[in-house]
Amino acid sequence: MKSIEISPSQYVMVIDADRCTGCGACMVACAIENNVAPAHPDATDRTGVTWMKVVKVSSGNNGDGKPACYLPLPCQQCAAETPCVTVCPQNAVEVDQQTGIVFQMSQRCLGCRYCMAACPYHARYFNWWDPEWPEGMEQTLNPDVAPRMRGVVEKCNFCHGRYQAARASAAEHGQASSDPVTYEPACAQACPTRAIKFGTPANNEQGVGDLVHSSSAFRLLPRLGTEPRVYYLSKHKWIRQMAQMEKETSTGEEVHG
Amino acid sequence: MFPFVYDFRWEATSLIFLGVFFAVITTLMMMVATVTVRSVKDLRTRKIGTLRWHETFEDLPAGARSCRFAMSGFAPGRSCDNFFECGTCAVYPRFRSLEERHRPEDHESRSGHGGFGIDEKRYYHRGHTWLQEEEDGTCVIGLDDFAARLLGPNPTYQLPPAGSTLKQHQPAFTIQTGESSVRVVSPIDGEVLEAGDSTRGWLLRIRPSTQLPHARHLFRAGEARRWFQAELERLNRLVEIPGVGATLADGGTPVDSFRETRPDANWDGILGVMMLDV
Amino acid sequence: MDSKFITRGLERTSLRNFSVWVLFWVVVLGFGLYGAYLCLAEGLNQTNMDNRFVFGLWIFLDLAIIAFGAGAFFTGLLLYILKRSEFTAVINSAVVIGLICYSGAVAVLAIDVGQPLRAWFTFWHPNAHSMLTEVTFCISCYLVVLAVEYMPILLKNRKLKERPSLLVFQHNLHKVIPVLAAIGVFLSFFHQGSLGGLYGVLKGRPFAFREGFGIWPSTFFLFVLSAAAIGPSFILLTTSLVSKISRKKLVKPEVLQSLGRISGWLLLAYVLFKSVDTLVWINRTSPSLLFSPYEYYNQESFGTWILFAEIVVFGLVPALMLLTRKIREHRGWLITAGLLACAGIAVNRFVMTIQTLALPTLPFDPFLSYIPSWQEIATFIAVIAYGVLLYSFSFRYLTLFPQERDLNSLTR
Amino acid sequence: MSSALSRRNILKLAGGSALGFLLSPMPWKMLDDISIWTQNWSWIPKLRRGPVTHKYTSCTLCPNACRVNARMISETPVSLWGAPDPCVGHSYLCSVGLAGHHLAYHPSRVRNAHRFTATENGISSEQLSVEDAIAHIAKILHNIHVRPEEGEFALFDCRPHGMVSDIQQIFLSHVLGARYIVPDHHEGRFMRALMEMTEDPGQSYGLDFSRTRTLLSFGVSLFEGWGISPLVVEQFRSRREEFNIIQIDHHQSSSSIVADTHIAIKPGTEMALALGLAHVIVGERLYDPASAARAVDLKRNKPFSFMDLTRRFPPGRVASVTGIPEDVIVRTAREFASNRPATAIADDFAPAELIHSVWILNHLVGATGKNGSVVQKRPLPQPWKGAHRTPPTRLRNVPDHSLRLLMIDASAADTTVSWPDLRRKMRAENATIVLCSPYRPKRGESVDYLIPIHAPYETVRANPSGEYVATSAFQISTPLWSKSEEGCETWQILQRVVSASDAMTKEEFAQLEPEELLRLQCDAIFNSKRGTIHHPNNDETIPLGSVLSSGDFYATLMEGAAWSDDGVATSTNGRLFLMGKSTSSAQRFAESVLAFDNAGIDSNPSFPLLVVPVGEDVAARFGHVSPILSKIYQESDLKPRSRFAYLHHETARRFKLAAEQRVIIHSPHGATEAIVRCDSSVRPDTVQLSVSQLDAISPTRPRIINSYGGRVYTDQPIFVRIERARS
Repeated sequence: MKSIEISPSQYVMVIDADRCTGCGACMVACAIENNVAPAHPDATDRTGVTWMKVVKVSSGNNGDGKPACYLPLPCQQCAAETPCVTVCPQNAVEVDQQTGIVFQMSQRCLGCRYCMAACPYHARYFNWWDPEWPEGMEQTLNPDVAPRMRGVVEKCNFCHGRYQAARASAAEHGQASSDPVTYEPACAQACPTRAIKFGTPANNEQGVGDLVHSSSAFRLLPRLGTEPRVYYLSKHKWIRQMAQMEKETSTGEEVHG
Repeated sequence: MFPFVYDFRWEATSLIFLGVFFAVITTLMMMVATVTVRSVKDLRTRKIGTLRWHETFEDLPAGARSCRFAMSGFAPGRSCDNFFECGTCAVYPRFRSLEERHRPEDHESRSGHGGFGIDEKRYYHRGHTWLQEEEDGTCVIGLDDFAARLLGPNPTYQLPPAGSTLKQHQPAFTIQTGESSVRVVSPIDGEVLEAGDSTRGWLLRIRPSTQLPHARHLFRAGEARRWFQAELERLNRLVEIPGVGATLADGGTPVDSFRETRPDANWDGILGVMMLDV
Repeated sequence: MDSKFITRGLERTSLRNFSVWVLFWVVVLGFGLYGAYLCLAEGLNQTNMDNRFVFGLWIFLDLAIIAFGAGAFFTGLLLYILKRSEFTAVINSAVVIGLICYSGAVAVLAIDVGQPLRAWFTFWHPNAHSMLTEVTFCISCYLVVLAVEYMPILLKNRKLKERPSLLVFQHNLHKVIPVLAAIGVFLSFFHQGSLGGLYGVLKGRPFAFREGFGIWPSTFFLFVLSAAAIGPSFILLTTSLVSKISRKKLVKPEVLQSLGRISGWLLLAYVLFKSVDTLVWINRTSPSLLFSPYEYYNQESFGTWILFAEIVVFGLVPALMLLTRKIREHRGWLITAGLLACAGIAVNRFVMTIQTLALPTLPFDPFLSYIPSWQEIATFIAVIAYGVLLYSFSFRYLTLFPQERDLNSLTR
Repeated sequence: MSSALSRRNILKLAGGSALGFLLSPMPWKMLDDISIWTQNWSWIPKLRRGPVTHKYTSCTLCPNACRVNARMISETPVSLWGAPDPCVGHSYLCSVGLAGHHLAYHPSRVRNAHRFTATENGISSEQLSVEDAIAHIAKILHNIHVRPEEGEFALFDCRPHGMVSDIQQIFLSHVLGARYIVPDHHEGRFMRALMEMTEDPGQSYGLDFSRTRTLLSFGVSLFEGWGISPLVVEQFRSRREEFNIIQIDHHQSSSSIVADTHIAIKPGTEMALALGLAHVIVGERLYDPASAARAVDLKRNKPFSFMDLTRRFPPGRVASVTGIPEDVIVRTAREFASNRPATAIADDFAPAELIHSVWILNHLVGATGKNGSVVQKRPLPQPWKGAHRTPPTRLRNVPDHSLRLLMIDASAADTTVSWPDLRRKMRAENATIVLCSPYRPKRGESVDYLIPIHAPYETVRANPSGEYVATSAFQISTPLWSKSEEGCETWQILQRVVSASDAMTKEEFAQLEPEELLRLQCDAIFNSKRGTIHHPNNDETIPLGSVLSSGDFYATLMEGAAWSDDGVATSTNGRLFLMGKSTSSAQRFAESVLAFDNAGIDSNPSFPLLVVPVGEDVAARFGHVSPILSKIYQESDLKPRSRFAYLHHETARRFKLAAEQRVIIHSPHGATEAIVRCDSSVRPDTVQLSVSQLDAISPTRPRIINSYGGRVYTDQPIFVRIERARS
């Protein structure tokens, strides 16, 4: 059921579930990089904004020596029939054909949240509150990413700000705008155990080109045909089966995340 | 949305979709436009009177619109769809000839019926007015007994001045009684010569623009009787009048004023519905 | 007092009673509007929706009342295009109800989106592939159509028609109503369908996803059919309710019965198609996505009973009731059947919206629950109050039921 | 005027104007403006522009002193990242460190001195200048000086570490009767325990995992918090395959999830397991002969002989005590002893006997004194070598109600002080507590004066590396903002207070500036002529000898370079004392083991469940961290939450409880409320509770190993029963 239909010049992310310690550094780095505001006092795990969200999945049984694991869940950047693109009533979601990044134009979003209903990975987040930073902290915002306002949807875009910075400097070095540039999203940079790899299979940065073909590689809900650009690695059978909805072993899981 | 708007998608789906949308919008706008234009034209061409009569006719309850031949039993349950213009009615001649063949007695005079004086010299109109031809060729218009009983004692009349023209089925004058006022439609086209009052037995003297015998939409004699009967039944459906049941049965004298008998009824409504002013 | 405004020959309750009634509903409306205001001013954090339960009470409300409002287009279809003249008796009421339902739905949608001021972006940058775009366009167009259709009814008011200009306008407008009805049918067909498509296309929600024909999932057609089926029933219900409250005979019983009969046939057809669709979904669509349909129903809150209720209790049963002459001619049973039918569609819309969102998609997701906040409920109530008020005024000062004058005496 | 103002005309006018309006450009302009307006709300912060620069410094939030690469936009940090750092040996930041630059803007940050006075309706605070505050405090100190019977003056150092603590001790030694108080528990206890078991007392030790093949962790949080974890993570990241982690843990912590093997153990029986493993190793002669030879008391029979003790813990018995299958115990022992270099570790706050037993294991497999395991190191060269210092007093050893004036140095962002304990030490009436902190006191912290000090990265700070690193290292945490005037360092406030009151017996470095202090430290290192300097800019390492002057050295450090000591050849012939060097310590150990042996851990039938304490969102609740950590602690369920009680499904079924149900948890000491969460990773005979719930049900205050690690220890096991709360 594994079909790699992703153009090798587009970016993929490979997350090693066996290396994730659930420390949450990626979540914090992501929020800082992309100017996501700290939570409103009333926000919960269901109303917060976490482009990158790490969840703890436990197998319920003693899944071959690994009873539980952590799964970091960024936007899966679906390559085929991207669910959020077709449903948006006003073309506020676009797929960059060159990079394959699914980009949310929050400035055009009217907040109907249809895309969130459409997303099988629940990787999209709605701004239930106005973004607010403590007095003075707004000075430390990242100048490369525009903050969003209340009432719009936002999500991970593989640190598009960083991509554009990389693209700009590449142009300065006379690189053609067609060939992919090398950069690393904040979560990958922050991960203490290097569980997150990022790059294009063509250039095989951080070995992603080989990893996506490795026997322990899998993707979430492959049967939906969305061809996610985020791959996961695990040596543990139950994790792979659970993620791909091959039910037999993955009974009675529960999650905190 | 428009080709020149940023990020317009030149793809079939988009074009079809927007095409349909704009088609709908244009149709809607064109319709509203035509309606407005027509209305302005109508207002200009002063057809407003006829138009109002047509609207009124449409608004009449079904019971008020039954065909005269329905009453005579030749076209049971038939209701008029020609605004009471029997003169131009397609079915009129056929039923008329039938009637004359089978009901000759309809056309001989009778003293009256059910206490309603029916004068065979008079022509009766569905608005509860009568017309009577004088020797000098002019006509006088009055209210029939039924109307009198509906209106009750001493109503006040606002009659048009001499010289004003009357149009058939269009308001001729207004009667005020109690808190309610009702417009009485003219039975025929013509010109007002003189305004009378209740004491002289008639309300308007007019010069009709057609001879009465040719005014087919008016009732005479037996037909009028049947009509009165129908009207009584209709009134009775609106409000139960004690004694009227008997009247219908044996032709005894009904009460002088319906109002007194049933003060609890909505007489304004009844007046409007009975006298074609809704 | 205001009798000069009431159509002659109609008997209405005293102004005092009416004012009391109106006052009550105005107070309710005020409360509701306050809740709605909070959602607009403070933002949607006032609701109990969240990133996983992105839609709630409001979307359910929209889908339901738009289905109920379908009576307007369907009666129009019967009367003006299929020339079933007996339905003149209810067309006016149907139009008013349609207007209420659609304007209410649009109002709620405007509160439901996070950035109402950008609502027009949908028109500016439309995405023709999105069902929601279709819905937005069609509903807003149809709302205009309904407003125009409401015009002649309004202008027939006793005082208004005194003005010659309004009279002729109304007169000419009345002539083109059939065209409007045709447009209405066209638009309704599409947006009722698209409302179904809204969830049917969501491959990411295997519980709602359906295969279909061309770009339209089967729910598209099911929604059209169910809406058409439910429209007459809802008119039947409202008419009976109004005549109960106003203690008047409004239409001849035959009219209601033939409404019921039509509703019955369509409902039967709907139930058949729905069953087929469900079977296909259970045996092919869902398994092909590796989602076992039986797991949808092993949640404590939503068992298979809901499926049974939707298709049999609130579907097949009322359909058969409405198709049995004996039951139809008994007023009480007729209304019961109508109620069941409406409930059935409500359940269907509930399942499509709320249950779909409650069910997990990712294998490690929990089953979610959601209880609307008081602000959401208030907004819901505001729509109802608004509807009651608009209908009350229309009923008092306009002629919604032409047959009423022939069926009632004019005694107080 | 012929045309009267009729309604018709008005209508005409209205209609006309409406039409005209539509045809005018106005409505379209309005649409445009609205769209623009809705796209930049006025209250959405504007982004600052400016040149991007990078600045190297080091993180002072915990003793690990991680190297930091700060991304600066026009002299303001916008993000912090880990930088390669051979001294500490890793190059990443934890979630808290990543947001360190937010701390200057923490919501509870204060910029002025405050005086708090208790009134009938709560506590009222009044602002005053730092000078006035110091004057007030000086007066009190003066009174103490004149009338000692009034009570004592003391400084409470929340994190005794490095040079600043050192100078504070020296300084206090010149203030008559002044105490220097340190917390009951802090880092390094595990390493210091080694002193009791090795020969040469002068040496201190560090951990070097660079070659370790097997790591046997007795419930240490390997991937979070400080202490050992950065060293572990570095190996995990660079050579994960040959780095075999065995985690012994009573619940499925993040460490046990990621470890190669997770051995689920009954809480409180870790020592039995350690001795059980020793039993197997000795019994099967798996120990390293060299170190066996060094271990003086391995065989020889003495009072409380080692053999006697281990003989009491055969695998079978240990299995029944710990709830671990016998074969697992044996297999683990063999793996640990054979797959070497191997190291066993325990937490600083683990029971003393457990730490001791763990060291025994290390001795047996020859970890001690072996490169790639437990290595010797030299301490950081210190200025003022011979200077007289006030000896530190642990908080629990301070006599109750003895303190008249207490100054608290809360410059470490993570400090978790037991406020009730502090209060108990203060005199009943007119006692004064002075809090030196960048932040407003939290609820329940009743202080009299608050004097603002610098937040992290606001001033230059000495930043020696932690206890565990293999070789001593030193960095300077250089400020990220151009020096802000208000606020200074605790020891400076101390100086000003003391010199303002004439309590000082000896005028010495009275008015030192932080820079001068650092220069002194740099001189000390420079004069030692040892070690190397690593510079992040060009990522190259040069010997200290090649630096010309102490000034240059200081300048390089200010640029973000780090100094690290040379490794020392660890002596492999020093004797080892498995039972402890002194008879007293051997006796203490033996007794505690025997005590455990006799008692075991009993469960009371009316309180059937054993509490597994976890440290949920400790950082967010007890320390000061960036509000952005809400992503972890509030906006996701990643960490255990304080309001939940985590149960295994079976346990829930056994007590007829359902998920999301409100329950009351009773212990012999009290009760607390919680919501049930089912989690198959919790042991069936335990309930997992967060530390903030423990206060109500535990007889003694639980110890938090460090805020970010989230490890919690209780002095004795807590047994509870759970009942459904009636609503």
